[in-house]
Amino acid sequence: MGERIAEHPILGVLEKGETVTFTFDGKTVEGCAGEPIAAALKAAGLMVHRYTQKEHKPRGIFCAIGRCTDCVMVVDGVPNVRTCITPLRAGMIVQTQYGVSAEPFK
Amino acid sequence: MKRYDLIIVGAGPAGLSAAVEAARRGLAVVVFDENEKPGGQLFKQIHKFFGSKEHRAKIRGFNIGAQLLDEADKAGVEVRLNATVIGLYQDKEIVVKTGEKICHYKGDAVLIATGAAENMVTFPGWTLPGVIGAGAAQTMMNLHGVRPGKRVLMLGSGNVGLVVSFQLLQCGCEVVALVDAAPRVGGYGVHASKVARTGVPFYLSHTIVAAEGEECVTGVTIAEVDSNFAFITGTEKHFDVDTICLAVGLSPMSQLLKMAGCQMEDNPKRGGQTPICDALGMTSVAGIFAAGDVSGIEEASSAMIEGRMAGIAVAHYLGYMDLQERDRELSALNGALDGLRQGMFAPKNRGQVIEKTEEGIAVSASLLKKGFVADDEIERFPGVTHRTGVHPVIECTQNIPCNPCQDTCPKRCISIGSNITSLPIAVADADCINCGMCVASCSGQAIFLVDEDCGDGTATVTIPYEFLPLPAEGTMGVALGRDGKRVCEAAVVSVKSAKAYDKTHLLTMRVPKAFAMKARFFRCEEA
Amino acid sequence: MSKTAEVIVIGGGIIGCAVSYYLAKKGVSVLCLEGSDHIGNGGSSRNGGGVRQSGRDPRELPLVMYGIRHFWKTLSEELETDCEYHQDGNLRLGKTEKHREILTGLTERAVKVGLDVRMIDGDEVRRINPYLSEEVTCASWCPTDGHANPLTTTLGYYKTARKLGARFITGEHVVELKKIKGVLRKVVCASGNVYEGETVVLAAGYASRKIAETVGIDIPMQSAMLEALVTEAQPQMFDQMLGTAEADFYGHQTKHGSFVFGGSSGLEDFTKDNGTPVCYAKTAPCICRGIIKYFPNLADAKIVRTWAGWMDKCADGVPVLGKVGEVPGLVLACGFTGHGFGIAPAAAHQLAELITTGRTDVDLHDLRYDRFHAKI
Amino acid sequence: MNTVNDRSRELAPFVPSPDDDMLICRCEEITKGEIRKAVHEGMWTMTEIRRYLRTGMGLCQGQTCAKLVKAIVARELGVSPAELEPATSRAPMRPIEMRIFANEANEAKEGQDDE
Repeated sequence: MGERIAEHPILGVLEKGETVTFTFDGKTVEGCAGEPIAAALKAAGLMVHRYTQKEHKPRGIFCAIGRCTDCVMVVDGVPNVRTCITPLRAGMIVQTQYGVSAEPFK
Repeated sequence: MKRYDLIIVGAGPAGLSAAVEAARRGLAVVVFDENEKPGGQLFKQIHKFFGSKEHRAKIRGFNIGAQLLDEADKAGVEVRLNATVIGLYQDKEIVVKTGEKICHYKGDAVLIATGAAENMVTFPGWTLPGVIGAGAAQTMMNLHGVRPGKRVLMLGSGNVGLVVSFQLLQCGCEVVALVDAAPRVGGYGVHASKVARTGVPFYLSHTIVAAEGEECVTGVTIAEVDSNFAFITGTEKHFDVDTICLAVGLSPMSQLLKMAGCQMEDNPKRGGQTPICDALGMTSVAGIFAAGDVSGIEEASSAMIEGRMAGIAVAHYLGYMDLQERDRELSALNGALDGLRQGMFAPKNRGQVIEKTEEGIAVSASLLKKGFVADDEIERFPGVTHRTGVHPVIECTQNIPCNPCQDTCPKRCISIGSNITSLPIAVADADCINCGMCVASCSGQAIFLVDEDCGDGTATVTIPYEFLPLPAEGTMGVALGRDGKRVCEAAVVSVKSAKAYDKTHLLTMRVPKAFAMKARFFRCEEA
Repeated sequence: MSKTAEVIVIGGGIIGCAVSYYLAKKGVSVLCLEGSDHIGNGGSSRNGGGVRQSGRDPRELPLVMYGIRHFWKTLSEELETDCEYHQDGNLRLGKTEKHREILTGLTERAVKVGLDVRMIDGDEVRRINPYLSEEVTCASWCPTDGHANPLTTTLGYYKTARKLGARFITGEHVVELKKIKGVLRKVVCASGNVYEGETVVLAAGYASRKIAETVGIDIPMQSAMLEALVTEAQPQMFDQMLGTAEADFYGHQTKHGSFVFGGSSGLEDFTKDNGTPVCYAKTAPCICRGIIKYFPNLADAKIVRTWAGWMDKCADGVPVLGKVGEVPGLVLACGFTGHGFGIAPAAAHQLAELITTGRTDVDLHDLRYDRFHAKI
Repeated sequence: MNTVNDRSRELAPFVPSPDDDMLICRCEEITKGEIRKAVHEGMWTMTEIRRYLRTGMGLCQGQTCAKLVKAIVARELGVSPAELEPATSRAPMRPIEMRIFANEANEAKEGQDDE
């Protein structure tokens, strides 16, 4: 978790939830319970959240506050979940979204 | 249907301030906010605020947020979080999603304080993962404790771009360049200077040609633009970055007001689509009010006052306060708001080029072009004087509404006077006791304590320092100039931390005396 | 610019745009006046997109069947716009015995006019659309029905008409019609502008009533506000158009993947507005509950937008089309009662024929203005 | 207030631009060229552009692209962006699951958090 800020000069050590595991495209990833899924993925170095419907282009975090909806993924089988504002829970199944599903394009 | 005297949408600085004022007058007030945490953007603001005491100056944004929440709680305001307002319908009915259900509420008055949304700018590759809004960067690093990237290019030299650049540096990211298509730095010079002195290069009259990368950002090319914002060929510069951060302005998030049928106007001075309000903040729909960025983009400090005014206006509107009391209170707040709306960055001056300060001093050209005041320009400002012994050097060169330095000095070494935007003056006959309060309380980190001649050929310079790791006494390193370039070797002679300094450490470095007026930052590295 | 044309069309909705198109195609000079700032801003851009014959009154059935046969299949090509027309059938759903009676009656009457439509049971309904819940016990099934995109179709007619030389003026709110020597000639607008034509087509939805009044014509209709909503894009599920026996729920999946559904809260006739049609806080939740009953697995789909629109609800549920004897020069095209989209190409085409040749291919006699009588 | 707007007014001719393939509406993947072309086809208001192209009709409901689209349309029409009215704002302000939208809490009871 090299992207995590261990200690911040102003904010000190951030209180985070307990470390939990979830899966991203079948791989086990660690994150902190309660933080946005997107934060956990970012800390794990993941950039691409989805590929667009028409042009199949990669997208990731853009606004991080639930407005732009670019960071949506398939979470526990439900597509279009805004990962930047959806809290992480242990055991979540997070998948890259292709268009509107977790089914990669042919 | 559940009914409140006042329903407020948005628990940011404006919404919470309004809630406190209204609840203190006996109104039943509820505040809905879609976020998990209240405070709006305040909790992402880790710098000290500008203004004066009444504007909560020199307090860090997130601490102001905590203060407001505490006040709201004591006043009996109901703050509902994770409560997404779905719509504002006829008869001041709002529908709110909380958890797995929706609820309908009506307010005798409704205050919309939904704040702003970030503007965007397009360039090839702008949809690549790694291109993010400045707000996203703040959210990731300051709320979630995750670095937005390793190497970042910032586009936008307004206050957001400058402040977020500094925050990126504080959390350990490298900012490779600060770029703006405009020919001049848009934000406060002091914000720019604290970034520039760490060594971040400013590229004004430059913008992004393209972001590179297949799956995510791997690099970026910028180029100079002419006065028509057209690229000048041959001026391209390439940077290897993993993150491009966009800070190109804000727009009012006024959709709810539009949905409710309030008359709107596109007002460029207010940043976009805003409701047409009367002097009390009431929109064209009776009982619907607006305050804060949603009614015109300004600073959080103004939003707090606007919010308080709206709270008072609503209290009177609903008969909880008589007219005289309202007008008395509003007139005091108007004064405070007016104070904030003065100076070079006042809304009325937006888009204008100001060449001279109120005192008639030519504004630093280097500051506007490169983000720092050049060594040969600094001497003309009234805060920069030379004396024997330790004395404050106040490198505050623009008229901004801010005066904590004047209030904080126990020896009255610094004077601004009654006009809050005046440039601070180093008072000639006052005795500095080297307490450091001015250094720590300057929200712009523009005050240095300098002993120009220690008698042994060296000088000491005390700088504000908000980075980790904190160098220990005795650490050898280099002093950087205002331009962020290496000036000379430096040794840390003292590091002072105090509760009153509020996380701003005072780092004193010893440099050869020739560099007393040049060394303005310290970098721990092998000399 | 000139304020005269052979035909002045009042109303820039799909009827006005399509009439303008078919007239311009015949070389007639047309000037179309739209009261709002946007083309297609009324029911034309707010309806559910049904292109349907089944469930209709036999008086308008021949016209809509004519439209399906002659226009819809080639419309995208003709308008150089993707109208997203799908001809994959319409299921008009029933859950109760009462519904079955309504549907059976509609079906029998339609069959008499020659429409291919039949009653099917719940199992067959689910063979056609496996996502429908067990609550559905019967339906009428019309395989030649379908749906299209009302937004692009309306703007497609506008675009192509404009390209052929039809002139459109938006923000031009008509307040009065004026006869000159016994013949309708002038169209007076709130702006003070006066337009002149030999024929005036009045296709302004419910607003037509007030305009017609100025030449002593009263069209018995009222306005009612209907609401609809759209979901986020979903994986492809089905292509049919759906409706219900009591017409209180309708919708389809669009080419984009989103579902457009409309529905009734039962309060439509009594709604108020603030100058534009506005949603009621209680209607969308009601529509959602309706959808989930029919499609339980859409419960997780997110709604991204809701909207409202007025319909011009005619006293007997079918439009008023054609010339008016009392006012030479006036052609009425209003009162479509919430199902004007699917019939628009045929209605507009036939009115253009009527204006230019005095004849129509489809007999419009049952839809004329003077059909209204007291019940006893 | 409605403004009389003659749609047969001549615009400057459509000239292809090198950045016509720039994506503007991130959700619906609509390019600058498509928007510019639509203006020349007669779509002169933000509402018409949106209905014709789906700009701002995606998951984010135009929160990201509205200002960008407006600037492009204004430029094509030769007017200031401030003169163009933005498309209508519609509920819901954020996407909401149907099952939640359908689930209206009982209003009769005091203490609206109950179920």
